[in-house]
Amino acid sequence: MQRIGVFVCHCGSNIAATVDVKKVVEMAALEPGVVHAEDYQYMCSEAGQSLIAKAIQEKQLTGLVVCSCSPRMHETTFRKAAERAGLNPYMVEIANIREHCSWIHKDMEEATRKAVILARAAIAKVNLNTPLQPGESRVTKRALVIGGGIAGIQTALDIADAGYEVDIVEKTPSIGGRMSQLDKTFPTLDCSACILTPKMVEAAAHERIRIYTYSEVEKVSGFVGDFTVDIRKKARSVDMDKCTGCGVCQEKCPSKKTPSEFNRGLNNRSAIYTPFAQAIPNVPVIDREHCIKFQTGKCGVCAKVCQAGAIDYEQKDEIVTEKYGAIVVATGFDTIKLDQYDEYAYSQSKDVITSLELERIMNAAGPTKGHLERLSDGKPPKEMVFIQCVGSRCADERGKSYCSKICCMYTAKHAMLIRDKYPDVNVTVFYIDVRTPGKNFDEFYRRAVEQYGVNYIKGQVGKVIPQPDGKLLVQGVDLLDNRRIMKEADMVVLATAIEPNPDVRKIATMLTASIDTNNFLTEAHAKLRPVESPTAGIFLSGVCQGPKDIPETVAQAGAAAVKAIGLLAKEKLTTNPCTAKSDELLCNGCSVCANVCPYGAITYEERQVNDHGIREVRRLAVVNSALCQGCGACTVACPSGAMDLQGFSNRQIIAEVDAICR
Amino acid sequence: MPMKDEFKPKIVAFCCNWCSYAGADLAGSSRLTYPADVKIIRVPCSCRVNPMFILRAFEKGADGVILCGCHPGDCHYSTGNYYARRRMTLLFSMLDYLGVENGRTRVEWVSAAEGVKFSQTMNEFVEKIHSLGKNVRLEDLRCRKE
Amino acid sequence: MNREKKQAELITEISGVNPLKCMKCGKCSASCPSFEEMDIKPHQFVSYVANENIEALVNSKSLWKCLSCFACVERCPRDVKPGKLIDAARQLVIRQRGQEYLSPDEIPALLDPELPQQLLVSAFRRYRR
Amino acid sequence: MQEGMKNGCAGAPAVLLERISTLLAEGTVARVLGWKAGDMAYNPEPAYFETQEALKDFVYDGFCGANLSKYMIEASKLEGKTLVCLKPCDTYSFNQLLKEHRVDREKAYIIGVGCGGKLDVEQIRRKGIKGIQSIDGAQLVWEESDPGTELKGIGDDVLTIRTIYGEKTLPYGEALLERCHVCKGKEHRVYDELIGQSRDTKDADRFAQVERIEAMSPEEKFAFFQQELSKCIRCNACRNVCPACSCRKCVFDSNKFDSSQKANADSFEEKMFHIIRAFHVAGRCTDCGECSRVCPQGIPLHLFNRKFIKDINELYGTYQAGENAEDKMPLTSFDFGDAEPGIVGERG
Amino acid sequence: MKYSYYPGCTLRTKAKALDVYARESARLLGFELEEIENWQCCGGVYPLGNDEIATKLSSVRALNEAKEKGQELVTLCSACHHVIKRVNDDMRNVEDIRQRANNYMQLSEPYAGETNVLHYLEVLRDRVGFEAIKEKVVNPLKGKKIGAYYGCLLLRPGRIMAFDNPENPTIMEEFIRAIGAEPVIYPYRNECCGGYISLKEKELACSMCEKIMDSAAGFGADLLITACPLCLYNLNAGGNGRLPVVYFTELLAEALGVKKEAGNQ
Repeated sequence: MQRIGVFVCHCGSNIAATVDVKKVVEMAALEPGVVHAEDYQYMCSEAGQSLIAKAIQEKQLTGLVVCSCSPRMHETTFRKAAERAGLNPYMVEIANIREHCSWIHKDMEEATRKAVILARAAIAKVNLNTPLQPGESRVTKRALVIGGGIAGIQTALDIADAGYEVDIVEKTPSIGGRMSQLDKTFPTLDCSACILTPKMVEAAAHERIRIYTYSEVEKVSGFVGDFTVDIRKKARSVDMDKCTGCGVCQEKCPSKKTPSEFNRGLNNRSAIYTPFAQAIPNVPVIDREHCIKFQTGKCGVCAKVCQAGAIDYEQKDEIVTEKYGAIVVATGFDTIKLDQYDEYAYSQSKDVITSLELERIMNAAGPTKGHLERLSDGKPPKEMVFIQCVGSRCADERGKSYCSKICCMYTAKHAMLIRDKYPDVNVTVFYIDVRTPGKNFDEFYRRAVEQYGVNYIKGQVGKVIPQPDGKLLVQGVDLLDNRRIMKEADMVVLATAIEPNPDVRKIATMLTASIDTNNFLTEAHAKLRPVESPTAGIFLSGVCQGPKDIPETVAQAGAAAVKAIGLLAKEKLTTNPCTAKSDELLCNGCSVCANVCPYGAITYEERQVNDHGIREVRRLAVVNSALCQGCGACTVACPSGAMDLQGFSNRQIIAEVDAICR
Repeated sequence: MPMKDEFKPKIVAFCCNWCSYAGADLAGSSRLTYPADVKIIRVPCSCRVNPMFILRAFEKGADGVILCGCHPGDCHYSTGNYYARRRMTLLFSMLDYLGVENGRTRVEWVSAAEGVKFSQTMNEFVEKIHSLGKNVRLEDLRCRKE
Repeated sequence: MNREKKQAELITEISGVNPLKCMKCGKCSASCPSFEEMDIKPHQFVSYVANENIEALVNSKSLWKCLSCFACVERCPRDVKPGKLIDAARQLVIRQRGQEYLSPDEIPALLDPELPQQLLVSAFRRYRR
Repeated sequence: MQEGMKNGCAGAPAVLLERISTLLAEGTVARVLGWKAGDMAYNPEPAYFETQEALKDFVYDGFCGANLSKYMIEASKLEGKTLVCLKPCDTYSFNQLLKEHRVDREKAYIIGVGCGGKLDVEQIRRKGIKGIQSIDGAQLVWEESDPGTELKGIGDDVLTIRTIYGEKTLPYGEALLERCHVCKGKEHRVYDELIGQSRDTKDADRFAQVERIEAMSPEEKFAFFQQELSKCIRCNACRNVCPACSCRKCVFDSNKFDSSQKANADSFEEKMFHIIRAFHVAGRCTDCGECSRVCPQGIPLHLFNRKFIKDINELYGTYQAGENAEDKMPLTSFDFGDAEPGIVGERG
Repeated sequence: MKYSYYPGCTLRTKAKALDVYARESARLLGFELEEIENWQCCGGVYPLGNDEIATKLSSVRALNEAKEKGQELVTLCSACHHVIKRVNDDMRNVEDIRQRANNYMQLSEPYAGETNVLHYLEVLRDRVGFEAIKEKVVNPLKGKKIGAYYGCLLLRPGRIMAFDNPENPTIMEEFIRAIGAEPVIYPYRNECCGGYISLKEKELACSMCEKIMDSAAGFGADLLITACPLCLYNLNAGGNGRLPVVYFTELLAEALGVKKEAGNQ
């Protein structure tokens, strides 16, 4: 018989205001096996934990039930406390009387009744608990960073500087990401390339960083500390070792009609290309879809002009398999497609552009060499209109429900830069709300208005009406004085909502990392574990977790690196002892369990057993506890009940069911 | 005024640790209410739920049993919920075949981010059980307290 | 419960619109072709209903200026659909008071030889019970 | 055909008996698993034969419905090969056991025996024929041609039944086991050699009974099963005969679920037992119908298994357990686009 | 191929042209419009009140008749199309409306939105195909610059009408290309013509129609086409006469060379 102690937490008033904790203590004390029950203000506090330790020792407790917040919050805390007091940590169960009770029920009597039942269920379970010993698994001292934008680069640099090997896998031909497409950055107006390029170079030169560009993660298996990852290195058609990056091939390439991804399709690139001048590695790739040689078999100009003989039309995709201890996701974002927002005439006029396109136009290396001009006729604009919240903050399926967070600031930046460089251009911003939380952010926005004379009008635009003369009539309303605005503009810039990179779904599935309804990766805890995925060993860096600006991204990238370093620094990981185990006397050896095991953790062996005097050789299931992750699929597939899950055994769950239905 | 003989259904909710239990936690921290009749049992994955558990609950007097897990494709263990989906579909079909109202059992996929969905689902389910009334068909009568 | 509160509830019920979803962006007003003709502007319909200021709303000439062109319904980012609110307010007037914006006596003067049937039918639906 | 078997039993076709006898004599097999006469004409029972001498009791006639494949679990542990006679439907069970590593193919010498439909004495009794002394017409008549050829239909075959009240007759087709009316086919799925011919007995839709129940109102369904299951005495005959129910120890006999029960204490328990039993064999049950055949209370237990089979066929694609020893079983596989459990309510 | 056909009140009176050209062209293109028996007027506007049932019943009746015949239901007039498609969406998705409408109707089998509603243009695009039409054109309207006037009712609300992109539609432009002319895209093609307001507020409707005409003319159109009798009326009455306005079916018949046959009817 167990000797169980029950500890009921008030959680200040979080629990005690709706649950009569004294009553819970009183009722719990009547349950079989319970020899001690008490309540306390904050059970998770040091004082609360020492109460528990004291009771364990004084009452020789063999099991604990803590009635408190969610086990996802403090199960570990209490298990560690029990361990320090000499009790096996797996003899502790939590009754969640906060998230599942006090916070959602209003009636005290009802909530108390439920709390008592939840306590009973936990007590019934602990009565059947057995001490479990965690195993150990090794840690591969290498990290994988998926995505080579500023988030991925920063994370990789921090991990590498701490002394660990890091691989970056980047889908495009160069690292750099979205930041490399930006012209200036708010709120200090630094040149984006000036601050990013050194980091790119540093990453490329770092002795502990390997960069796989033009590559994608293909398959992930394993678990925290011991992931095995297949990386597909797409055929570049250029030998990385031979290429000198002279650029002659790009110059001579006769196929120059492919819209440049880097310049957002505003101009064209050659079929053999590097996305931009500072690309790292400075080795071009052949876009086979647009290459004349690959499409027709005739051409081969690049191979002819290449002095280094680096062009290799025969190159094939290559799969590299690597082991990693930790994986950081830094897949970033893209802007949404605007075909559902054609009231803004994006597809009808070349002079309606997205903010990211404006970045390229403003950039000296961009399609207009940094001159602000209309893409339709190359004329400089006199009137510019910015429309905010295009596709953000939407309740319908056309857009995104969230605020994209960066648009208010970059719009102020654009407005300011234009007014600064072209003082004769009038700039009008249509906004719903201006959101500028951040250091020096509101000051920045106010400067745009007060110092640079940017005209902010409150009210979302209804329609952009292209005029026969090429002007754009912006139909809006000034909500503050109920006035219709019909503004004639030369260019309209849409602050287009951002969304997670569409590939992230596929990656999340491979990593079994959860994703929210907007395709942002979910963090383990919204406040306390913001850079970790709930899946152990997976960390989140940058916009893949939620909209962020550059400083926030860099901060989070560093935080993700620290978490990954914390993992890599460990020699061994303790493994979850809640794994499946087969009862050899009941096992039929039928293989049904192995058929459903996602980890290949079940094998079979012929072994002699002694079944109540009958000695015979039987085919028996054996669980590899290092591979088993404890899902329990096998336990239900097993018809004889031989397979059971430690910590969530059949009898334990049935005891909980019985206690709840009692 | 005290309500006489007010039906207080017993409802067991099995929630997978990674998505639905976290979704229930989120419902809690967002203060999204649902009736206290629902009691949650934490399991590692929806595929841990044995039909035996569900029948046992009914045997012991439960009026409804709901199983919540990660959305298909999002299982923490990759594939657990796919097995659970087949198992529960067949089990529910069998219960229906035996004349048990099929509203008493339900499977819902609730992610860690879907606190709202969790609370909505529970509210709907409790309402459904109210409309079906006390479960007398499956119960082991000895378990009933009179 | 006072009369206006009741009417406000009736309007939300008939329209199926939840005024609380509005984020006051003004896109409805920015889209409305009749904006200049209206005394109460489309984006204000929502707050009139939310604040139970129904008397003013039902007496507004905006009720008869809305074209039911659904531009506001289509473009509303919050799925509020101000057009449905104004339609419900119009229903309230037509149904409850027996007030009609169009009387059969007026019609002969309004007709011309090309006028399609459809115009009369829809005007009748809009303006009369 | 042999004459003079005890109790008026029909014996076995000579061609089969001769071949078995030879194989035993040659030492190809160490023993024979077949049937021997019971105490009455209509209840031959499974039996081992280890000598040629013993084979005089060997029977294979219309009443040999018993599926011998399950016995091969134990036989696989014995020294030497066991010759086993399997009817076409029995081979499905054998395959399934093979898939689950419960029988050893190397230890089995399978003679696929022809089947012309097996008889059910309960059907005879149900026709009001009581006090049965002996039955004529259950013996098998195999032509001297290839085992592959199919015999003509049951046609006018008639059983002549001597009872204490005099002689009665009954068309053969009216005395068949339920499972023979919905026969899966006369093809043996696994064998070493085939002896004897089969004939087609299928004259009913396999799922008609299930469909009839599905069409009932919940109240009618409940009443139907309540009525049937209340007869259950938990004798475990169904479990013991079922080739899929071959656990070393049944969950209902172990303490793994706190579910150990011997006899029904309340109406729920037999439901729980039968639902779980059907669930445990779902996707593995070959629909051999042994459960219903042996139930002393006449409960149509196959209706549970067949419901699962029908659902599996409809939801996950047609599947026949035991058709081969390789296919993935429906409950240990899945499809990304599988129906949601809510479909149960939607189908009405 | 046979379709159930709901002409609507105006196509029997003032907009006969819209109807006859459509039928004649259909014959040539190999489909038939089978008029619904005893159809009743759709009411001209979709009743926006959630609680209105009676005003939706005439649409349900037509929809149900098409269902019983196992045909898709084709409409021509934008208003009829709008009303019937939306009522059908209600019958499909709004349980309360479905239940109450069925209670009124007492049909042998309840109607739950089974019928597919198509606009004549959708038939041309999705069933016949513009490529196939192009092949049948005998008098391509070469050199004609045509502005498509969509109005509101065909396009909005986009999610329910599912006719085309409500802010950047292409179906009429594709149609114009198919009959050999050149489409002119202008921003007012999906702005309202004033609709029924023209009965009592002529000036307001006029100012709207003028904007539409000016915009289309500004972008070089020399002709407007429409599918709606009320749009046609408003544009002609209030649109300062800058551009002629015709039904799209008239041009179709002309291009297919059956205009005369239709005219004789």
